[in-house]
Order: sequence, then C-alpha cells, then structure tokens
Amino acid sequence: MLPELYNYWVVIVLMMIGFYIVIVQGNLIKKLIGLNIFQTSVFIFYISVGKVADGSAPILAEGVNVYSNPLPHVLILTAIVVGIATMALALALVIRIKNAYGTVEEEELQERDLQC
Amino acid sequence: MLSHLPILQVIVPLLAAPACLLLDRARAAWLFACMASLVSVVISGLLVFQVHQFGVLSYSLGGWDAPWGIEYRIDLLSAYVLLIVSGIGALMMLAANTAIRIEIPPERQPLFYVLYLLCLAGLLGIVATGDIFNVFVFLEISSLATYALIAQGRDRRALWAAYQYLIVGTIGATFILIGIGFLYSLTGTLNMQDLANRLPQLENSATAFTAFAFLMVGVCLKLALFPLHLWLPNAYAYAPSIVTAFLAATATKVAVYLLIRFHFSVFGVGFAASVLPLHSIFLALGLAGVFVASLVAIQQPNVKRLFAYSSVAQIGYMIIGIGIGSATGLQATLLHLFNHALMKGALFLALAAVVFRFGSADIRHFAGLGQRMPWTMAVIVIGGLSLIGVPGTVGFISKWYLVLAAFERDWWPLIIAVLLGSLLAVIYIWRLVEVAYFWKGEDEVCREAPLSLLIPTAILALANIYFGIDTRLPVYLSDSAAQMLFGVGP
Amino acid sequence: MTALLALQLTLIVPLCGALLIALCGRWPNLREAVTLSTAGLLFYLVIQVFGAVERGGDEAAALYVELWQILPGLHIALHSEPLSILFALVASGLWIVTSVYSIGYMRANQEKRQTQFYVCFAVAIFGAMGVAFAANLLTLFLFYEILTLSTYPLVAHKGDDKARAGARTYLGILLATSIGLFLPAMMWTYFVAGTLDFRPGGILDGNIGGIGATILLLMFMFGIGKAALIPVHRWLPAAMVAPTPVSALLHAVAVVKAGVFTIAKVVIYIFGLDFLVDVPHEVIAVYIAGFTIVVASILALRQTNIKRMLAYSTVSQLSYIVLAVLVLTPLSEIGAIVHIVAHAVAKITLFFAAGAIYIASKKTEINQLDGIGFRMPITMGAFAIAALSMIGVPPTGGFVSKWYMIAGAFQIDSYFVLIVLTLSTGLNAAYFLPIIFRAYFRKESVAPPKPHGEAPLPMVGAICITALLTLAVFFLNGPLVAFEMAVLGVPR
Amino acid sequence: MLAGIYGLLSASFFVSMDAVDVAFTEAAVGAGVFPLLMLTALTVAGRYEQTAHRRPRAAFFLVLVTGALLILGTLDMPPFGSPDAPAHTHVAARYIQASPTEIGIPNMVTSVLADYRAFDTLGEVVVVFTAVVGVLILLTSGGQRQQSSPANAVETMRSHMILRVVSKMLIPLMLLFALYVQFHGEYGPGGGFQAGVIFAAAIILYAMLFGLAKAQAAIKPSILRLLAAFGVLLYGGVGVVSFLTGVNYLDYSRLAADPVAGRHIGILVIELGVGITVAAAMILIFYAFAGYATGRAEAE
Repeated sequence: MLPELYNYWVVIVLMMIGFYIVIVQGNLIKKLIGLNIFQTSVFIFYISVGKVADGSAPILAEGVNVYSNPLPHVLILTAIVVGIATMALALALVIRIKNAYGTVEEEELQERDLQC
Repeated sequence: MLSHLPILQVIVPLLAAPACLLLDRARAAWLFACMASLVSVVISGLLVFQVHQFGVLSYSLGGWDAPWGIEYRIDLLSAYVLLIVSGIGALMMLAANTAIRIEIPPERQPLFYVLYLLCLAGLLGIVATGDIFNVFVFLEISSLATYALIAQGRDRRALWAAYQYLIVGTIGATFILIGIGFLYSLTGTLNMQDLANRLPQLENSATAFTAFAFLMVGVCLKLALFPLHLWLPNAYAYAPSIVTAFLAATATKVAVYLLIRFHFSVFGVGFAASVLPLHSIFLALGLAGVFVASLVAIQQPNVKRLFAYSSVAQIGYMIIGIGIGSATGLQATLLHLFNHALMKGALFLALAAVVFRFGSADIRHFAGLGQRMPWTMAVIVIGGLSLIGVPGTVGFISKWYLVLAAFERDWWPLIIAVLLGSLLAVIYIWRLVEVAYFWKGEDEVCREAPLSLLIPTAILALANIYFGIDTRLPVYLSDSAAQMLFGVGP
Repeated sequence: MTALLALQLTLIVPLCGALLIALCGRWPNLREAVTLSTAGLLFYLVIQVFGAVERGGDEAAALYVELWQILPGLHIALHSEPLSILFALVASGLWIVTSVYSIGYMRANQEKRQTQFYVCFAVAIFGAMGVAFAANLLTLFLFYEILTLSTYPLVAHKGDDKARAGARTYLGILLATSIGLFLPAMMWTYFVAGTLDFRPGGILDGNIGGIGATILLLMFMFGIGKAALIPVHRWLPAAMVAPTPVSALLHAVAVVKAGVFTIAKVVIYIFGLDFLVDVPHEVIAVYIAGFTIVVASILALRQTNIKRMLAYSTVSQLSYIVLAVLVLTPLSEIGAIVHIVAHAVAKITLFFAAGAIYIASKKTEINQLDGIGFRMPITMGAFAIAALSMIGVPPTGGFVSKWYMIAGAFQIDSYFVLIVLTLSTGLNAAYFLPIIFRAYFRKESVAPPKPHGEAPLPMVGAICITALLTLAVFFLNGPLVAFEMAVLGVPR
Repeated sequence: MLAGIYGLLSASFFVSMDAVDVAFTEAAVGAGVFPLLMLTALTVAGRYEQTAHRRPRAAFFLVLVTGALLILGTLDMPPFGSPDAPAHTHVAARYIQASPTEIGIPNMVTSVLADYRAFDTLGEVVVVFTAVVGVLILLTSGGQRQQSSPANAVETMRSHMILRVVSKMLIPLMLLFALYVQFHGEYGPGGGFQAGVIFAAAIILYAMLFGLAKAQAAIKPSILRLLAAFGVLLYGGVGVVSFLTGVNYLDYSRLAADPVAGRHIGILVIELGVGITVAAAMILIFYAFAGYATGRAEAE
C-alpha cells in the first residue's frame, strides 16, 4: 500500500512547503512564489491521479491501447492558466503597492499604515 | 430561446464584458453594462418562474449530457440566489455611474464596468452550474475581477487590502481545487448530481472526509466566516463604495450558497453529521462571529468598516441557521440571504452617497447629517432598523425564523444569544443615529445626494419595508428550497 | 356606513389628513381648516364604531378586519372592543380640542415649521388609533413604534440644543425598551402561546410556568416604556421641551395612555386576570407600580418648573392605572379604565392652562404665579378643577376612579395598595394646592412688564371644554362604568 | 530563475506522467511567462528584503495539520496508477473510447478540452481576459504613460550583438512554430493556449531586444485590446451560432452537414479564439509591466 501512495505523499510535502512559504514569508513577491509552488504541486497531484500504469499519452496512435486519463490533463490546463492569470494580477498589485508604499515587506507596510 | 435561459443568464454578462471593452467611452460602457445587467435580471425572473412551473431545469452544454459534458442545473435554490445576485447587480450598476465619478479616474472607468460585468458573470456562473470544476473556474473569474475592483479604492490601503484578499482567496480556491481532486479520484466524476449518487456508496472513506473538509475550509475562507474573516473588513472599507455595496450584497451570499450546495446537495445532509460534529462547529463559530464582530463594529470610527464588521456578524447568523440543522433553520439562512442582501445593499449605497459628498465615510462626517442629507439618513435608519430586526422590516422576518428554528429545538440559550446579538446591533446603529441627528455638524454646506444615486438607494430601502410586510415571495422560495435540500438527504 | 368600514377609515383618515396638511402647507388657514375637519371626521368615525360596540351582539363581534398576513400566524389586524374604543374616543375627541388650542398657541407664539408640526401630529394620531384598534400584539407593536417615531420631531420641534437633548432621551429610552424588552417578550409569547391575538381570558393560561410568567410580565411592564414606570420614566420629563400642545395631547393623553392602555391590554387579554391571579410573585409588579407612584409624587413636589412638575405627576398618575390593573379585581380594573379617561381630561386641562399662562405672561416657573388667578380667572379656575381631579376630590373624575381603585383594593384587602393610594393623595394635594394658593391668595410681588389678561380665545375655549369634561366624568360615570363592564366579560 | 527551473522540472515530470499537453503548457508558462513577470516585477520592486519571519511556529503547526489531513486523505485513495481506479473507469473511459469517433480527432485532450468541456475552456479564456483587464486598470494609471525607452531590466540585453542577430532569425521561426501549434493542436500536443503563449513570447523577445517603443509601434496596445476582447467574443460567438442552428450552447454538430466535420470546425474556431486572446493578453500584460517599470525608472 505504502509504495503505491508515495507519489502522492511527495506531492503533498511539496504542497506544504509552498503553503508554509505563503504564510511565513514577509516579502510579498516571495509569498507569491510560495503560492505558485503550492498551486503547481496541486496540479502535479491531479496529473498523478490521471496516470495509468504503462499507459501512454492520450493521443490516438497505432498499436497503443492503454492511454492515461485525459480529463485531469484538461482540468490542469485550465488550472494552470488560472494560476498564471492570478500571478499576473498579483504582481501588478505588488508593483502598485511598491509604488504607493515604497516597500514590499509586510511589517513595513503595516507600520506605514499605522503612521497615517 | 426560452429553453436556453439557464446559459443565457451567465453568457449575457460574460460576453457583454469584452464587448464593453470595445467601446471605450465611460458613459457608453455604462449604458451598455446597465442593459446587460437588466437583461440578466429579466432572465433570472423568468428562470424562477420556469423552475416554479416545471421543476428543475437541466441544460447540457455542448449537447453532451452529464456527466460527460458540463451541465447547468437550475433548481429553486439556485434560481432564488440568481434572482438576488442579478437583481442587486443591476441596481448597483444603475447607481455606479454617479458613484464612481469621484472615486475612479475617468480613463479607468470603462475598464471598471468590464470588471464589474465579469464579476457579476462569475458569481452567476457559480450559482448556475452543476459541475464542481466549473464552479472553480467561475469562482476564479469573479475573484480576479473582485481583486482588481477592490484595488481601485482611492486610499492606498485598498491595494494592500486587495493583495491580502488575493492571497487568502487564492488559498481558498486552491483548497477547493484539492477537494475537487480528491472527489474526482474517488468517483471519477465532476458532476454534482453524479457525485451525490456515487458518494454514498463508499461510506466512511477518509478521502471523502478530507475532500469535504477542504471544500468547507475553502468556501469558509471566501465566506469570511469567523475566524477566517480578517480579509473582509479591509477589503470592504477601502474598496470603492459601489464595489463594497455590490460585494457585500452578493459575493458572500454566493459563498453561502456554495456552502449549502456542497453540504446538502453533493454530500447530503447525513454525511457531515456522520463524520464530524459540523453543525455544532457552525453554531459555535456563528455565535462567536456574531458577538466578536458586533463588539468590534461598535468601536469603528469608519462607518464603512463598521458595516463591514456587521456583515461578518450577519454571516454568523446565516451559519447559525445552517448549524441548527433543521429545515426551518436552513430556511432562516436562506431568508437572511435575501434580506441581508437588501439591507446591506441599501446601507452601503447610502454610504456611497455620503462618500460622494464628503470623500470618505468617517463617522465625523455624519454629524448633523440628519438635517443635511435627510433622505440618505432615512435610508440608513431603515436599513439599521432592519439590521436590528424590528418588525415591519425584512430583518425581523429572518430573525423570526431563526428564533423559531431554535425554539423548535428548545435551545433557549441560542434564542437569548440571538436576541442579545440584535441588541449589539442596536448599539452601533444608535451610535450612528445619535451622531447624525443629535450632534451639531460643522457648517460646511452639503446638499442631498444626486437623484441618480438616491433612487436606487430608495428602491432598496423600500424593498426592505415591502418584503418585511409582504413576505410571500422570499418565504415561499426559501421554504420550498429548504424542503428540497432536506429531501435530498437521507 | 358600516362600523367595519368606519373602523378601517379611522386609520386612513388621519393619514390622508397628514398628506393634505403637507400639501396645504403654504396656506395656513386652509391647513388649519384641514386639521380641524380631519379631527372632526375622525371623531365622527370613532363614534360610529362606538355605536356598534355599544349595541353589542354580532355586530360588535364582527368588528374584526385582517389587513395583511405577514407570516402564517402573524397578522396585521384591527378589532374594536370596549377598552380600545374608550381609548380611541379619548384620543380622537381630545385631538379636536387640542387642534383648536394649538392653533391659538402656535400662532400666538409664532412657532416655525408649523406645517411639519401639524403633519407629525396627524401621523401620531394615526399611530394612536392603530394602537387602540390593534387586534393583536404585533399590530399594536408596529403602531406603538410609529407613534414613537412620529412624535420625535414634535419633541425636537424647537431645534435648539436643549430640545435635541430632550428628544435624544425620549427616542433613546422608548426605542431601547421596546426593542430590548417588548419585542423579545412578544416573541416569547408567540412561541409559547402560538398566537398573539388579544383574547378574553388571555392566551397564556397553561402555556407558561409561574416564574416564566412573572419574568414575562416584568418584561412587558418595562418594555412598554410609554407607561413610564421608574426607572424608564426619564423620557417623560425630557419630552417637556416640546411645545405645550404636544405635551398636552401626546404626553398627557395619546402617548402615555397608549403605554398604560397596552399594559392593560396585555394583562387582560394576553395573561388573563384569572391566570395572573395564580402567578406567584405577580405582586412584585404591584410593588413596582406603587413605588413609582410615591417616588414620582415626591419628585413632582421638588419641581419648580410647571411643566416638569406636571410631567412627574403624570408619571405617578400613570402608575395609578398600572397599579389598579395589577390589583386584578374587577372593581380595580374599572378604576383603571375610568382613570384613563379622568386623568386624560384633567391632565390635558392642566397642560393647557400651563401653556396659556406661558403664552399670556411668558411665565414657566411655579414661584412666578403669585396672584395670576386675578389676571387669568378662567384659566386658573380650570386649573383648579383639574388639580382637584388629580387629588381625587369630588365632584371630579379623579374621585370616581380613585373610589373604584380603593374598593378594588379592599376586595383583596391589600393594605399596601391602600397605603400607597392615601399617601400619594396627600402628596398630590401637597404639590397642587400651593399653586392654587399662590394664584388666588398672594399678591403679585412684581407687576408684569406689560399687563396681560387671558390667553387668546381658542386656547381659553379649549381649556373650558376640557375642564367641563373633567366634571362630566364625575356626573356621567354610570354609563361609562356600565359600558366598560363588558371588558371584564360581565354581561350588561 | 529558480522559478523557471522549477517550472521546467514540473514540466518534465508531467511528461513522465504522459501529460504532454500539460507539460507543454507548464513549460511555456512555468519556465517562460512566470519568470518573465517575476523579473519585471523584481526590477520594479527591488531585490532588497529583510529576513524577519513572523510566528513561524503557529504557521508550521497549521501546515503540519493540513499536511496530515492530506496524507490521511490519500490513504483511502486508489493506488497510484492502477488502471481500474474509478477516476479512469467512469467518465474518462468514455472519452477514450468514444472521442475518436464522436469528435474525430486523435488528441483526446483537445477533444475534451474544446468540446466535451468546452465551457470550462471558455471560462479559462475569460479568466485570462479578466486578468489582463485587471492588470490594465491597475497599471495604466497615475498618468504614467509608457515612455519611449525600454524597461531597465531590458536595457542590459541591448549590448549583446550576437543575441540580437540570433534572435532576429529566431523570432520568425517562433511565430511559425506558434502557428503550427495553433492549427496542429488536434493531432499533436498543443492548441490555442500554447500557441498564444509562444506567439507572445516571440513579440516579448522582440520588445526586449529592440525596445518597448519599437514593439509597441509594431503592435499597438489599442489593437491588442481589441484582439483580446475579440478572441473571447469569437469563442462565445461560436456558442451563439450554435443557438441559431437550434442546438445547445457550444454544440458544434450543426456547423456543418456532418456532425463530426462540424465539431472539427468548431474546435478550430474556438482554438483560434483562445490563441488570439492569450497572445494579446500576454503581450499586453508585458507592455503594462515594462511600461510601468520604465515610467517609474524615468520618474526617479
């Protein structure tokens, strides 16, 4: 049982690393990187779900009759796009914040808000 | 064309948005957006009628029947929420043109309408769809639009609030995605109905439990359920007033809808009870939310923030309704969905009028406002009474059902707690009334808000009273919806 | 016109009146004409309803109309029975008189925003009518709140800081009590009884335990802030910043009587006398009322401002009614009901007189009144009659009600009540007689800057009418009592 | 840079999982777009950071709990890669069996993406659209019109002569490749999104080497806006057309006499829509970022 699941667990560890970075990092950009890792590992998790032992890519071909599951791939294609879209927006926000506050560090942001 | 209504509901605003981008003069964009949102109101009205007539509507996109294709599935619950969302959306849109005049620089206004439409479309999509992955996609559409909209506030803190919300929201969405992944790996399907059929077959599976947990947490993040509410007050306080009004009246409602949908339709009433004491958790969190948020609200100097916290408290009431775990409790929640949309819509629109005149909603601007902006203040008073739950307003109806549900269970402490909660509301509303009517305002001259802003506000205020007296429509809808949901479960 | 139609019109007419008044704002004479005609029409309608109730039988039983259903089991409905018709008669009848009076007052005083004044007045009467004819607690509550909100602008009428402060206390206490206690008590009632309708014999019997009933009763007593029991009485003196006609009609008749009327309704038709008799500790409520009577009288004794003195006397007089209601014997109930009328006419006379004095001589303090009796004989004569009624001396209405109360107290020989009544009678005398004494048996210390006589004619006329009514209550108490017996289910 | 490597790594992992399409996309996004945005952002935000970690213990605990929950969740999952897991037997099975006949194209991913679940893809495109509108409303503001010199992140590259020459030859190839990916999507891996990204990458490269101004002169932002909107409308329009042909939204079967052919057309058109929007969006986003950076660079 365990060897059958190790793959998932690796993914989960990765996921948690990302999650941890998101929570702990004070630097807004690094937070985003953490978020990206978090999301990507979720994608990997999906793809792993879609894997079929000794199946091949889900593109019709001669002499192949075991295909991996195409549906998770589709979902993840969508998810990746969503992720990158989010990132773009987030980075735009960061840039504006940098411009408005002059910093991208969480504590400093809070301090400067308290001042005004 | 009538058979296509379910998809039109979403497609109209969805495609109106890019079209809106093509015409880059603010006024034109506004008119166009108004038409689109009005059309979607009409559609949702027709939908309610159709569902009432012919029962659940199922619409398979691309002609592929569920579970192979994506299915749009409109039952009474979704029709009800669609009506709320599109209705509020349209009203706010009518007011938007004036409201954003001073808050958003002209070159950005066309884009504002585009985002507004996208946000509306996203919310409608979440409600209309019967496919959980599709939920995720539309959730992201609405969320991204929301982040951008919030960031438009004039105060630089708006940016920071938007960023925080973005992080929290994305985490929430990712949690939901994980939940969906588990569900898929268990059942191999993404269609809600199909899931509901297949989940019971695998009883007490840890995976199903985890999926449930992640979906719940993800939704609760979006829902700003105490103690996951920290993003909300900033977001509401610094976003442009009209955006605040729109979000407060719709976004959280849709989140509640999702909660109910997952909890009751997908997993079934029995599931949660069987694996964990979800209902008592909801009760505890709901109550905590009501009291903490109300107490914090009492001390807020910024009125927008004050009402933001009161929103958290009101969400607490909705969660309590679910936590009671009876059809009546659920009905109370659904009623409060509708009523809270009305009252918060009215209140925040009135605040938009105040901001329009003063540039901010700080409480000191309210001194003597009773004389300066009598109509706006009248609306705030009505909304406030409704928030407290005075008979003759909608607030009373939902409170009534909530207490009724608690009474059915003989939970006297809960009843007392709810009533105490409304006393807290009395305090913070009274604070506002006192400043507005009994303090001398500084002598800067200030006129009543312009009609274009006043009329939608008045409509909402009157709705607060009208539906407080003629309760047939919401009561009928919420009642049958609650019955249906409990019929789904074992 | 059928009585049922009349019943509904009693609500519609004042509203339309308010609307017309608002429209006629630009032409004062027309506006006043509208006010008077509305008042007259309203009184006529109430008489119609009264006739039906008087005749009794099916017609009286049929006086029930459901206007709207909010939720299953929650209706907005109207119904007329002897108690409510009495309140309606008093309120609408005295509205005519007050309108006449206030026309004189407002014009002589050149008040601002008179249109707003008359509009709010009409709306307030609308509220009072609703309270009177409410067929269930919910309807009553709604109109009770309308009454509160519509009288707020009247209290704040002057618009200066003092008025605003007074209005703040007024609104604050009344809203807080009604939302904090009245509303929950109402919900509680509904959940245990399954209805909120006023039913002879009450709806709570057998639905709630003894302790619960006591708590509920207290919640009602303090929740109905308009009844001004200590400690929720503070709004009443605060409201005295209002123009005198307002104090006269609203804070001697419509509003405060709405309070005690509601309590009477709750005790008689929600709890039911027979049930309440068995409730343990119900006597606590009696003590509270008695305490209020005495303390308020003492406070009145220490006032120097006429209107404030009258206000405190009102507080204590209201508690007479509450007390009598809570004694729970048929005779005391009658005493309470009669006192609603007797006190109304007497107290309005006193306020009219105070207002007249103010208009004529700009005097507001008691110690300024030396020798005023010679300058304003009619006014002070009326004042004297009303004061006697307050004390309870024949031949005035006050005597009748007090008589019944004492008799009721004897029925259960509750010495507490007897002591309270006698004591307070003494106190009443102690704060009213000096005024009459000053007015007639002292010379003016300083002559007024400009010699003055009576107040304008409309005011004097109004004063005479109410004074005569005070006497009438004494001489015509027979039919009144007989009529009200029906409240207690005693067949006529 | 690290992020880029991470992207490539995960891409290669996807390949090993037979998810070629996903790998392709991840490669384009994870190793291309994301690091690029990061770089631009960093040039604006500055590299400076202070290393004060906030309440790591609580966070660590939270993460542990979540992770534990996830592990727990996996326990009852079907073993990794087992062919008879419900995930493969229920819905997906039908796709694998029927799609070649129903849709008539070998790439099942594309057929699911663009037909069975076409509406998700529409949503995806709208998400991109939303993002670009959001970026525009955020960054084309404060009166900072885009100046006529490239971003300072970009400045450095101008010196590299060789790079410029090489890429001069490279860019046309990239464009060609993009077109190939665009229209070959139903046979090999690829499709509208990947094509769009590659196309955008080509333009962005151009902009980096020859300056933002030139790029913007070649492809005007205003036009890109129109294109971005147009792509979505094109996609949605297909659906509307299928209304008119009297079938459900996004049902292509009536677009031609023969359903399969009709589906083929539908897929081509919507993939085109996706491509256009994505390409336009990516370029616009880059313009906005770089332009904003420049604006501030000159402001300082």
